[in-house]
Amino acid sequence: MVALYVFVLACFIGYYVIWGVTPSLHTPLVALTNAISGIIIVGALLVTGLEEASTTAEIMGFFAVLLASINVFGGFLVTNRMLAMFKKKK
Amino acid sequence: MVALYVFVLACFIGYYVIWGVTPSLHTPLVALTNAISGIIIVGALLVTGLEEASTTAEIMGFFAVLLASINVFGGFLVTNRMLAMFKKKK
Amino acid sequence: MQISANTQALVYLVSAILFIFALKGLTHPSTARRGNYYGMAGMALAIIATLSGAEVQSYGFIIAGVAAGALIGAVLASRVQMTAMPQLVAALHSFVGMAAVLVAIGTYVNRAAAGTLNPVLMTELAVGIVIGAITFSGSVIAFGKLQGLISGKPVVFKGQHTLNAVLGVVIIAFGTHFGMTESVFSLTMMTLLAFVLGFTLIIPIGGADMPVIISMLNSYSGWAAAATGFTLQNNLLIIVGALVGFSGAILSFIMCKAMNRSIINVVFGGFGSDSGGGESSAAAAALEKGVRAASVEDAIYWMEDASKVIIIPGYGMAVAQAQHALKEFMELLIERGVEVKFAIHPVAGRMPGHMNVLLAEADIPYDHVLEMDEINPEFPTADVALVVGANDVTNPAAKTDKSSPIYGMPILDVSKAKQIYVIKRSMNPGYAGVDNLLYYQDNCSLIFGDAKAVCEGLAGALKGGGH
Amino acid sequence: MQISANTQALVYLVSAILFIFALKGLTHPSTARRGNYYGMAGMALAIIATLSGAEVQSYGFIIAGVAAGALIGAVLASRVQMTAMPQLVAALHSFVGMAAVLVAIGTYVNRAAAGTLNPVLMTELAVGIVIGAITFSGSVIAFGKLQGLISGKPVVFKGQHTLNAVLGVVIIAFGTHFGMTESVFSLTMMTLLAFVLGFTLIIPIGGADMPVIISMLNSYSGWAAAATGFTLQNNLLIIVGALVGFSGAILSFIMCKAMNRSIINVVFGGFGSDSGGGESSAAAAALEKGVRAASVEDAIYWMEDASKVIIIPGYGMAVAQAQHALKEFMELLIERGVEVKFAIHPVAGRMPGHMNVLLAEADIPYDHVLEMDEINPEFPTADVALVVGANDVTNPAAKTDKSSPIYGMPILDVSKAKQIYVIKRSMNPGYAGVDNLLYYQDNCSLIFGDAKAVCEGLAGALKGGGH
Ligand SMILES: NC(=O)c1ccc[n+]([C@@H]2O[C@H](COP(=O)([O-])OP(=O)(O)OC[C@H]3O[C@@H](n4cnc5c(N)ncnc54)[C@H](OP(=O)(O)O)[C@@H]3O)[C@@H](O)[C@H]2O)c1
Ligand SMILES: NC(=O)c1ccc[n+]([C@@H]2O[C@H](COP(=O)([O-])OP(=O)(O)OC[C@H]3O[C@@H](n4cnc5c(N)ncnc54)[C@H](OP(=O)(O)O)[C@@H]3O)[C@@H](O)[C@H]2O)c1
Repeated sequence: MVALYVFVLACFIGYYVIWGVTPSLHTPLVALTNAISGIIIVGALLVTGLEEASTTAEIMGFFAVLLASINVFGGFLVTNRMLAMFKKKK
Repeated sequence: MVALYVFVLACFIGYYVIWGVTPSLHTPLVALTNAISGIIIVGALLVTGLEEASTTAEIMGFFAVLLASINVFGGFLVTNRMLAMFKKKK
Repeated sequence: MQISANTQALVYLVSAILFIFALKGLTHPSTARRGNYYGMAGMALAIIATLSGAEVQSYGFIIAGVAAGALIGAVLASRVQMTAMPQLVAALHSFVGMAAVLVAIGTYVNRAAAGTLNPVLMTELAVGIVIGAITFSGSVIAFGKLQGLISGKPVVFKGQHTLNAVLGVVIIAFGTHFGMTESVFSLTMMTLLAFVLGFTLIIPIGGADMPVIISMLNSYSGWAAAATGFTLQNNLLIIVGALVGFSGAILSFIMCKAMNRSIINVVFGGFGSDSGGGESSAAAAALEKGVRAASVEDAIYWMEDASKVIIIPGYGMAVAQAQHALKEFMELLIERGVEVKFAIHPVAGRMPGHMNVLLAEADIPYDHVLEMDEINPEFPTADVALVVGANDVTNPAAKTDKSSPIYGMPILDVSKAKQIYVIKRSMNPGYAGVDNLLYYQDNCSLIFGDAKAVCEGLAGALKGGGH
Repeated sequence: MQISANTQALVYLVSAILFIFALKGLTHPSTARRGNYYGMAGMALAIIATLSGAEVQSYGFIIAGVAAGALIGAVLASRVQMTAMPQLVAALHSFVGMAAVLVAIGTYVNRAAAGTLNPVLMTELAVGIVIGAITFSGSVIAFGKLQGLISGKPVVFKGQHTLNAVLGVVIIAFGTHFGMTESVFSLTMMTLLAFVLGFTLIIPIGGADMPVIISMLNSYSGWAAAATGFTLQNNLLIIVGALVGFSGAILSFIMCKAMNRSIINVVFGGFGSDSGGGESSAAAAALEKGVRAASVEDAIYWMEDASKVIIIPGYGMAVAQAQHALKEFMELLIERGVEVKFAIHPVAGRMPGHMNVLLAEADIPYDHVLEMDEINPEFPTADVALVVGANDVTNPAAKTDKSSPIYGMPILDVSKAKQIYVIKRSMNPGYAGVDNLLYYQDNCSLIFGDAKAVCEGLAGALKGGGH
């Protein structure tokens, strides 16, 4: 039930925060959401790091960690690269 | 801890939703927030309605219910009265 | 019918969503009424869900309380004059504050009887009581000042900040003691002193600064509700509390920004007072100062054949209740083919959105009424700007005079209109107490008189005259 | 160092707040980089808090996974061409989808071993797996189409909607069976079929519609993360999932609105394909149609002494990589005292914000670059509008021709400029496949050629010529 509260409230925030993004940054927005959706790594760590995890689970977890890390690192770095290009008139 | 999550998320929503209110409706906004802050009535009902409540608690609860109800009814009705005045060109 | 705790939580969530949509409705006048209905629905759901829960078992006092409250609320809401809104709002805030105090103490009494107190709970209770009590007594003072029951003058006395600081420390000490020992004496002292603190905090503040204070108290009442939510572990109260808390905080911020003052300055400043009262010989004083006075006829001469007139209402229009006369005048101008627009400064009047409500009350369609940013580019194309009881919000000193107390405050670009007429009763300054440079411009003339009388005169001249 | 569950939840909350601020940073280019750093900080905190929690005890696979992922991610991010962003994004989406599937199945395996499965958990797992699997295979197809590995043509076959519906029903059936019986067979079938469904859903959609699809998949990947959050009772995942979910949904909505199409139409439409390729004799075809062709010199003649030039970049600029040449040309014009602005339509190019990134890449300051609503009122005052590889977004048919497929789509008011030059290679239509009425206006001329070559020509003429 509490999870539902958090979810609903987060949906409202998502609505407002995304509509607030300026259209000229929509491409960086896509890249940034890509990066932060790498938060699935938290789940991956929990699966992999469990002491009693079977080898199957560990291998699945390993690949999940790998894929999520690509997202995290790739996403933030490419966003940074893009944003660095946006400059004001000197 | 969960209450804290709800609180923090609600603060973000408050921030966005209030900044979104058009300045011409700032007076109705004050009246409406007055009305909805009457939500304290929920607490008042819980105090008053407790089966084992002592008479002291019941009397306190009664006044709390009374005051909160004034807010609720007064607030919504006066907001409605104000908003009814805002008309578009016919 | 009794519902489970889970169902109740679900209904509370729906109710919270409805409240959010209620506030979201105020994004535009066309959706605002629907928003208000969402709010009512949310409240109804919350009350029903609470009554249907397992905790509520006895209904006598509840029914009596709600019935009496509904009656009083309905009477207040239907009787109040639009110009008395600030007072009503202050009164309602005080009720929320008091209700929060009563709920917290009542919860303490119930929990003490049941033996389910704990330190965290008691701390939350103490916070709720203190915020609630300050909200209550502060709002009562604000009400008194606005209603004229107490002098609107800032009551400044030596050592007031020290007194408040000491009170604050003592309150915290009693609160902590209460949290550790459950001492009823400390609880009582803490509560009483919090009431006193609300009083000493607000009494030094001038009546004219009350709008900012009211918004601040609005914010407090929200935080008080949220604190109660933490105590009762009720997420709905927490959410609504945060919404209300932000509403008050943001409105205070907007007002302070539009006045170019800091909130600290408002709270500790002792600035401004309801001056009022006309000076003996307005026209003479004006002449002395090199300001030109004009008659109703002069103004009509320029306006009847104008292509665009912008009207700038201010606090004086509210005082004089001139909005209805203004509406008649507007319609007469429109009949003659003049384009008429209203320019609203964010802090014109004494309350955010004050002018909008009054103009709406007079049935002036909201698409004629423009906010500062929208209308400012239009002043250079206006033939006449008619200022009705506004002053500070038109003062070019805010842009040009670095030494002026209002320097930096955004203003309406009235000075750029071709011809300017200002309706006011005297050469007295406005709220900020500073001279208005606008009046010394070559193309500006003052029409001395009560705003309502002058507006009726303008309308009459257009009707009767038929030049 | 091991932290308590409470501390962990607190750190997760801070991390969620940082992510919200990260997205909020994108409100303006000046705060965007700081926002990105907030995002990084939030992610770092989340990872540290997770690793410090009681649940994580073995680190070998984790270190290996993160190290390999970091390396691959860094290489991808530093190597990718700005024009290949859509592909990169599609690839990254597929990773999130796959990770969600793996996490859900891994959780199932762990929980089954510990004997702590329950029906609610299994339902949540099933939802997470299905959304994740569709996201994965759909994104792989999108990647293939964008990268040119699979034909960009819409692959439409008879009965495809029936097939998808049947697949959906069967997946739900297996999922339900799994939830009730823990059958590993049903789990496997459900997962495999969800992969197939992602494939059959996306393969019929034309390459040019991929941007909308990618946003939709972005949204899915968010919901997959949120579903995982429900399974793991992790509020951080729920919050981030909702943020990402809304981001994708709102971007799809914006794109569909700017194209005046419904999302249903995009998903089921089989509309558009990457046409490309020049027609044999462009100029001849143009003449036949009554369109006038112009040379670089003609255009320079009008632009070199203009007071205001508005440049409208489109997909063709991206294809030709003409932004650097355009920047040089812009600077030469500015040196001559010409005011130059760029006009960006919300769906110019093939990705939201596509043009902005390319112009930024060429070091064109963002205060020269205006969105549609800001620039449209300025076209009547522009001496020359220079259209560089844009087409649909300038087509007046969207306003005038009710029968046009793009009727109702908001457009740039290019047709109101005094003089219009359009750079394109042929008389081929743009993405929407419709003729552009703009080209038949008296004040419009076409300069045929590759955008980059023409822009270099324009810059060269200004430099060398010195008329
Ligand atoms: N709106 C808010 O939320 C808010 C909150 C706090 C403070 N304030 C402050 O309030 C001020 C509002 O500016 P404003 O331009 O609306 O008002 P103002 O600057 O206070 O001026 C009001 C003017 O109306 C005239 N007036 C008063 N009664 C009148 C009557 N019966 N008939 C005709 N004229 C009359 C006064 O001159 P005479 O006395 O000569 O007639 C005065 O010049 C600002 O300084 C603002 O910072 C506003
Ligand atoms: N931005 C988004 O998010 C998005 C998403 C989905 C769909 N779309 C759609 O994409 C379209 C975008 O409009 P647009 O005006 O930017 O593009 P467009 O209408 O697709 O037109 C592109 C133009 O560029 C020309 N061109 C192509 N390559 C060129 C080159 N190398 N040199 C010079 N010219 C070249 C083409 O003509 P030639 O072939 O004759 O050269 C064509 O006229 C809209 O219809 C929109 O709905 C956009």
